[in-house]
Amino acid sequence: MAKTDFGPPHYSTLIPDIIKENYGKWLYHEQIRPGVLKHVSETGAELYTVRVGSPRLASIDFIREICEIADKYSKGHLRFTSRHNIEFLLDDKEMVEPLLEELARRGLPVGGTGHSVSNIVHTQGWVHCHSAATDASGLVKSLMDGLYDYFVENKLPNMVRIAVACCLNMCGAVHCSDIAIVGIHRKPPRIDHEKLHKVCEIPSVIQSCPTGAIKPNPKLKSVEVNPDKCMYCGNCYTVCPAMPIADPENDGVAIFVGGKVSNARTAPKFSRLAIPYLPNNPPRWTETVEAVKHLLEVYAENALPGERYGEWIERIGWERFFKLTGLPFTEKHIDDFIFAPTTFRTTTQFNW
Amino acid sequence: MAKTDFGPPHYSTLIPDIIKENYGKWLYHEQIRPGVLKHVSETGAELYTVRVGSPRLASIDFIREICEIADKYSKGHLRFTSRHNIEFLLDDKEMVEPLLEELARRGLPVGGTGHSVSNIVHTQGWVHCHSAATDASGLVKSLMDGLYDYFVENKLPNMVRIAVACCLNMCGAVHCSDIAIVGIHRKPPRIDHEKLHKVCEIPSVIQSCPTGAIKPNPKLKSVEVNPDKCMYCGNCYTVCPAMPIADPENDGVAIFVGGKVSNARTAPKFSRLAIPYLPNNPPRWTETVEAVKHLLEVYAENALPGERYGEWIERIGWERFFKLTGLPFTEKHIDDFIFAPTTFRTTTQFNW
Amino acid sequence: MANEEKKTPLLDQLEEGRWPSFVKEIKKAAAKNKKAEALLGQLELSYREKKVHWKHGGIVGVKGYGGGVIGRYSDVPEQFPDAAEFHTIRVNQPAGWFYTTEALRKLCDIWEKYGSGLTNFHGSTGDAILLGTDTDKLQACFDELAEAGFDLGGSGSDLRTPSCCVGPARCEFACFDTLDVCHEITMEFQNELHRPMWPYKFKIKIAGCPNDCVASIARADLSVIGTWRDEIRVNQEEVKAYAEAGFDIQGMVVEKCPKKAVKYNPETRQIVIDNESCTRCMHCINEMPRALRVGKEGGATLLIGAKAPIVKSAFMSWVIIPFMEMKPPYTELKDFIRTITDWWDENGKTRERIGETIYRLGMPKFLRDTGIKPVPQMVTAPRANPYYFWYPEEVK
Amino acid sequence: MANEEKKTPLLDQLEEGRWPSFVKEIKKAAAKNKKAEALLGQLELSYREKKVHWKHGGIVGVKGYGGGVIGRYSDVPEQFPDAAEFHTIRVNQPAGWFYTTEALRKLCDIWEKYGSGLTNFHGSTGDAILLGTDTDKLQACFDELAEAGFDLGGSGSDLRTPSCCVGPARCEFACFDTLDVCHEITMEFQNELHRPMWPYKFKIKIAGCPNDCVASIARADLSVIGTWRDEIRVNQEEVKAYAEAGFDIQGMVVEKCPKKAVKYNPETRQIVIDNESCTRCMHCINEMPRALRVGKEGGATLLIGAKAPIVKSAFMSWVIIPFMEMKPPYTELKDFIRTITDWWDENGKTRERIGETIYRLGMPKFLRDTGIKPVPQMVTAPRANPYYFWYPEEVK
Repeated sequence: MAKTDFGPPHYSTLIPDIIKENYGKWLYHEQIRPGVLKHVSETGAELYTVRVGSPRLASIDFIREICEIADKYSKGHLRFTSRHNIEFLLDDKEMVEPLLEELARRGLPVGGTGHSVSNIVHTQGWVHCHSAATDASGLVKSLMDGLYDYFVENKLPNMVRIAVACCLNMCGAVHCSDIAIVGIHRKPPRIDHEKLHKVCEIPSVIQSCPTGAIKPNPKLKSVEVNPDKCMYCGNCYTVCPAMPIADPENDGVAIFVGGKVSNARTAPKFSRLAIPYLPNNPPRWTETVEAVKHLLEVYAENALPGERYGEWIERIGWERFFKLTGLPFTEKHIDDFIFAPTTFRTTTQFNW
Repeated sequence: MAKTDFGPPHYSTLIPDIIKENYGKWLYHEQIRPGVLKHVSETGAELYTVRVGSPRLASIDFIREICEIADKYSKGHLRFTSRHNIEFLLDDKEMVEPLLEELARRGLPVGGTGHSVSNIVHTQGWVHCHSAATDASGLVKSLMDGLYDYFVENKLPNMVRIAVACCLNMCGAVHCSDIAIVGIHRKPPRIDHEKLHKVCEIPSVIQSCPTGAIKPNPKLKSVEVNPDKCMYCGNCYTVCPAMPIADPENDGVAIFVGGKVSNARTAPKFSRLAIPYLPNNPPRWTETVEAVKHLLEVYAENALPGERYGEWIERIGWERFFKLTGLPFTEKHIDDFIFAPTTFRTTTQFNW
Repeated sequence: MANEEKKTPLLDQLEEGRWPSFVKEIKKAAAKNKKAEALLGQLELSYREKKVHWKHGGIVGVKGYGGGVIGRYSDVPEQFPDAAEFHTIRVNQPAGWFYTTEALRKLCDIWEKYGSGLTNFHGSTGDAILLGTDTDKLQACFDELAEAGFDLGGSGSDLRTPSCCVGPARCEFACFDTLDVCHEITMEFQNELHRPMWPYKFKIKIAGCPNDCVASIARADLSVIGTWRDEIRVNQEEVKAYAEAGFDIQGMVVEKCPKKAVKYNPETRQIVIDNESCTRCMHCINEMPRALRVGKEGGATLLIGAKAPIVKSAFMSWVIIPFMEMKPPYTELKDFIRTITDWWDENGKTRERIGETIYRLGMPKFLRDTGIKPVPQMVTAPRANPYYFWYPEEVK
Repeated sequence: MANEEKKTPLLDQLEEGRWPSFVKEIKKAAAKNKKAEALLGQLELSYREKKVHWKHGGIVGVKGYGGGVIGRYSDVPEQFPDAAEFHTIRVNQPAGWFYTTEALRKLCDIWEKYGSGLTNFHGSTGDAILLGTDTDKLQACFDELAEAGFDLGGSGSDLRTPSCCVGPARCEFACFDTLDVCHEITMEFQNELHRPMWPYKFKIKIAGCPNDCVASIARADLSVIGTWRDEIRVNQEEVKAYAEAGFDIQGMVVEKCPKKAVKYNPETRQIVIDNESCTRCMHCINEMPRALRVGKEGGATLLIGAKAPIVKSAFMSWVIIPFMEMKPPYTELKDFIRTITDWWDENGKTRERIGETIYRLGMPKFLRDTGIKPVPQMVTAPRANPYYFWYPEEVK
């Protein structure tokens, strides 16, 4: 009988000595340059962290390559961040420059700290998910190529967190990101009436619909979708494979902006709709990359130092956001779901 | 055939000459003393307004009495405000003092301007409404006796608008008042099954329930109320007299605070639950009067100059409001209706 | 009468105190009128029993009208036969609630003749309220009111009597002529006002500036609130005068401006307003009315959908037209009212206010159906969910 | 292999550019592994057709576990037989995502033997993700992982693998030991983590301070976020140093404090913090980490209910316990997790996250059932509607 439920390795067996010795004793930190942090302990110890962007979808060759680097510069220790970055943890300041040189030689980008665009949190997309309305890896690769300078430099008013979700399930904190890109469908699912009653539980299918658009069709032992109520979330497909919704002609992405998770200064915020639709244009998603760059540039030009994306918009108002970005404001931007009235402007206070 | 649809008298036939002459030409105003305003026109004309509290429920004797005053001091002209105050409109400064003396002799309170408690907007209550859970006139009379000094003086950080509604229909802007007192029931309606199908439309009854607590009872040609879902709004009684809900033992009032309608400085705000229940205690509603006085006093002591009730609470936070007032915070204060999640604290920012 | 009075020990306690007493008022009327006397008795009973004693109203009215009269019946008519019927007449108030004593006395005389002698100046809809008469007196009472120039207000599922603030008649903040708009709209929609035919009530309230002294944003299905498109007018001499009088311009105005749009130079004693950032909240103007005035290019912001909590929660009205000129004959406003009430009439369920109909069917559908242009001013923020619709013509 | 590569003209374009290329990674794996090669081909097909080519997963797994493996099948197996089965293994990451190269190489060796050679470090749940293997290799793969000390993470309707920020291992802001809490909770709830038996998934994320670097407030059904009950520690010498270095304390700290709780005296170059008004938003500490530190009396605020938009909208988690001490063995936290998940297990519908169950049944009922004390910190404001319940014992 194989052993079970033994849990993950204990972190204490994996952290470097300098961390063991200074655990809980850190006094302050500073960014020496983009991608390089220095943490100083009460004991006087100094820890240097070098942050490196990864492609997220990595081969074991890549993992072995970073192990090789870690053996050479950080005594065989490293960690990952919640945004798929690799961090080399150095107790020797002298090793920082040689490490940076080696990373540059190997083409690995150093950055993602301070007022930068960090690595993009994303989902599996066409690489490994059945409900993807767009690819995630290709879109993110294209985006990060376009935003490379924002990763390796600190030239924004504050950090900008970007996330990509390949469908409305929005795995990852996509709904609270400075810029969020979400794969969307735009037509109701097709129903395979022959197959449906064999592979799906009809009550679960009906319950899966946020807008009550699905009704039973007892005659066919199947269901019907009301096209006037369906807003293509794909949740029915998630619970019932007989309701495919993927549509190469009409699928694409939407862009939401202004979210954050941090409680720093202002409360966490949801991302809100900026661009309702851009086409899926693999392999380079040119329209999407350009749109995100534009959104970043307008923010960089107009926000005050220290303002997060959503804080900037809240200060100037969404009416000026749409004016400054030149994006059209449409009926689609106006909420019509459960909490819609709480987004309506119940005051005469606004800008022209 | 009687004439119809001729509409109200034209205001131009009812306004005093000084207003006719300076219509749209007013330059600025100031409060000379509580209850007395001076408006200055581009033409140099000066209009003096003396504001007087009324009992709202007034006999024609009372109306004739104020007509007599108006004839004597304001050339037979007067107006009413949206808060049931009477305003005498004087074009002669010299008449102000004599008018004030006459009003004092007659026991009519002058005030309600500036940083005061103005007259209370209220509903009919037991005097003339079929769905009243409390009386309004008696409650308001008791309140205004208790708050008299706040009407005739300016001793608050800003104006305080109080409203009373005798049931959850909340006629009047009760839901956006600095302090709102609302008559409430606390037990589900009783159903007169014999009578119901004769006098009520069952689908309307079912639809009238905000929480879906009413179901048809086809056997009795009547309806059933789910006591776990009913929150005693009384809307079913409004559409169906066979579902009486009035209950002398359990009816009473709730107090909401912090609302406003003005767009000045901050956006309009809803009033929010402070005290879930106080008993109906006619004729003087002592507990309610004491509670409102206490709410006013805590505000007067703690708010900054110029802060409306709700602005004060927003600055200090509701957690401190409950601490300062000593009011208990209960599960009833936490919303569980449609927009509840938008009131939940989705941040770690709060005070202990 | 003396005996009657002793019968109201609870209400008698409300004759005391400094605030004018409604009980004294009822007693004054009761001294001359049996209906008022019966009301006094029934109210005392309510105070004793802590319970209301009115029943649902039946349909009562006057010829040619569907509304304007609220039927009210006692549920203890055997005890108070004179209060068995106790109907209310809603009298459409003049715009701005201005009266001559002559007009008021006429109302009093008519009400002395036909009713209890009790009134509200005014009810919360805005009408003058005549409280307590019998079914068989309604027509004659109305005929005399008509003779005196007073028409009925709204009640039931109709346009309720529009009301407005004092506006240009006495307020320097008025951005348009609220009284004229109120009167014109009232006259234009007499049929909708007097003949209930909509899903539910519809209120219009008209405020001359964002201070909104008629609470339109809380109460009106259509709120018409004054605003301006140009710049706040500044009289720097008067700014100086405020400063010299010791008024704390920095603390009370600059620091409280929600958009940080006011700058004050304590040396020159002048202020500068960034009108592009200003959201016209009135704060600085309210604080310094002698120095600051609303802009010259006045008009109104239209907001839609306010209502009390029942059924779907209280709503405040929200921006639907950021700016509309308010020039006679107000054709644009009248057309707009027709457009939105037609849509609601077609789409609303019984007892559903327009705000609830829009909530149920969605602002996007409402805008699409009515042809109103979506603008960011309608919302404080765009949707946070990705649940929006695509129409067949938008997709392949 | 040369022929295969020419077959991916679209993906080849993603080998260009400065950012590390996932296509290069797939190709590296494909050079040694047929499953990776098949993936490359199928992905090119998706790029050509703009369409995903994976099917819903069947139930696959390893002995003794209900979750931890995600079944994945190609919908074009005839074209890419080696991708016909392409299951994912979720490996429970060590707290804080710390590794030795020795541990990582072990994972690589095992995955070279049993899988495609493709991985994610890490997936968005926190686990290390091993992408692409066959059903018949799962058990052997797991056995070797177990041998190497690596257990499976969560999937399906179970406790998902808890994750935490770097905490006291490398951050001066940590208000408690996030790594220890994460590890202890993971160990305590191994059964719930490995055997789906709840209405839906349940995520726990643990952040050491309100900066919330693991996005717990957006993503976790239970967010454990560090905070403190005492005062911000101020080092006035370092404040002076910031001022001398030209840092704009007034502009960047004082004026941006959301509660106006920081005062700075430019003459003495000292700051004073009003800790009663402070809501511990981290802003001043983030700006001046050398001068300001979180309080000594650390612990956590617990928040409940976050989730993505489907079904009822996205929720952020909200305060449920304003302050809990975080001291080993974390009994209070463990009991709390049992209390809330028991309630949800009893009351939740299938595929309903705990936040949605609470929304459907109401916070008052949830609090009443679980015995959690209502406190004002749970809300930003009390209810605006008068729709609250009274229980039989509260009325007559």
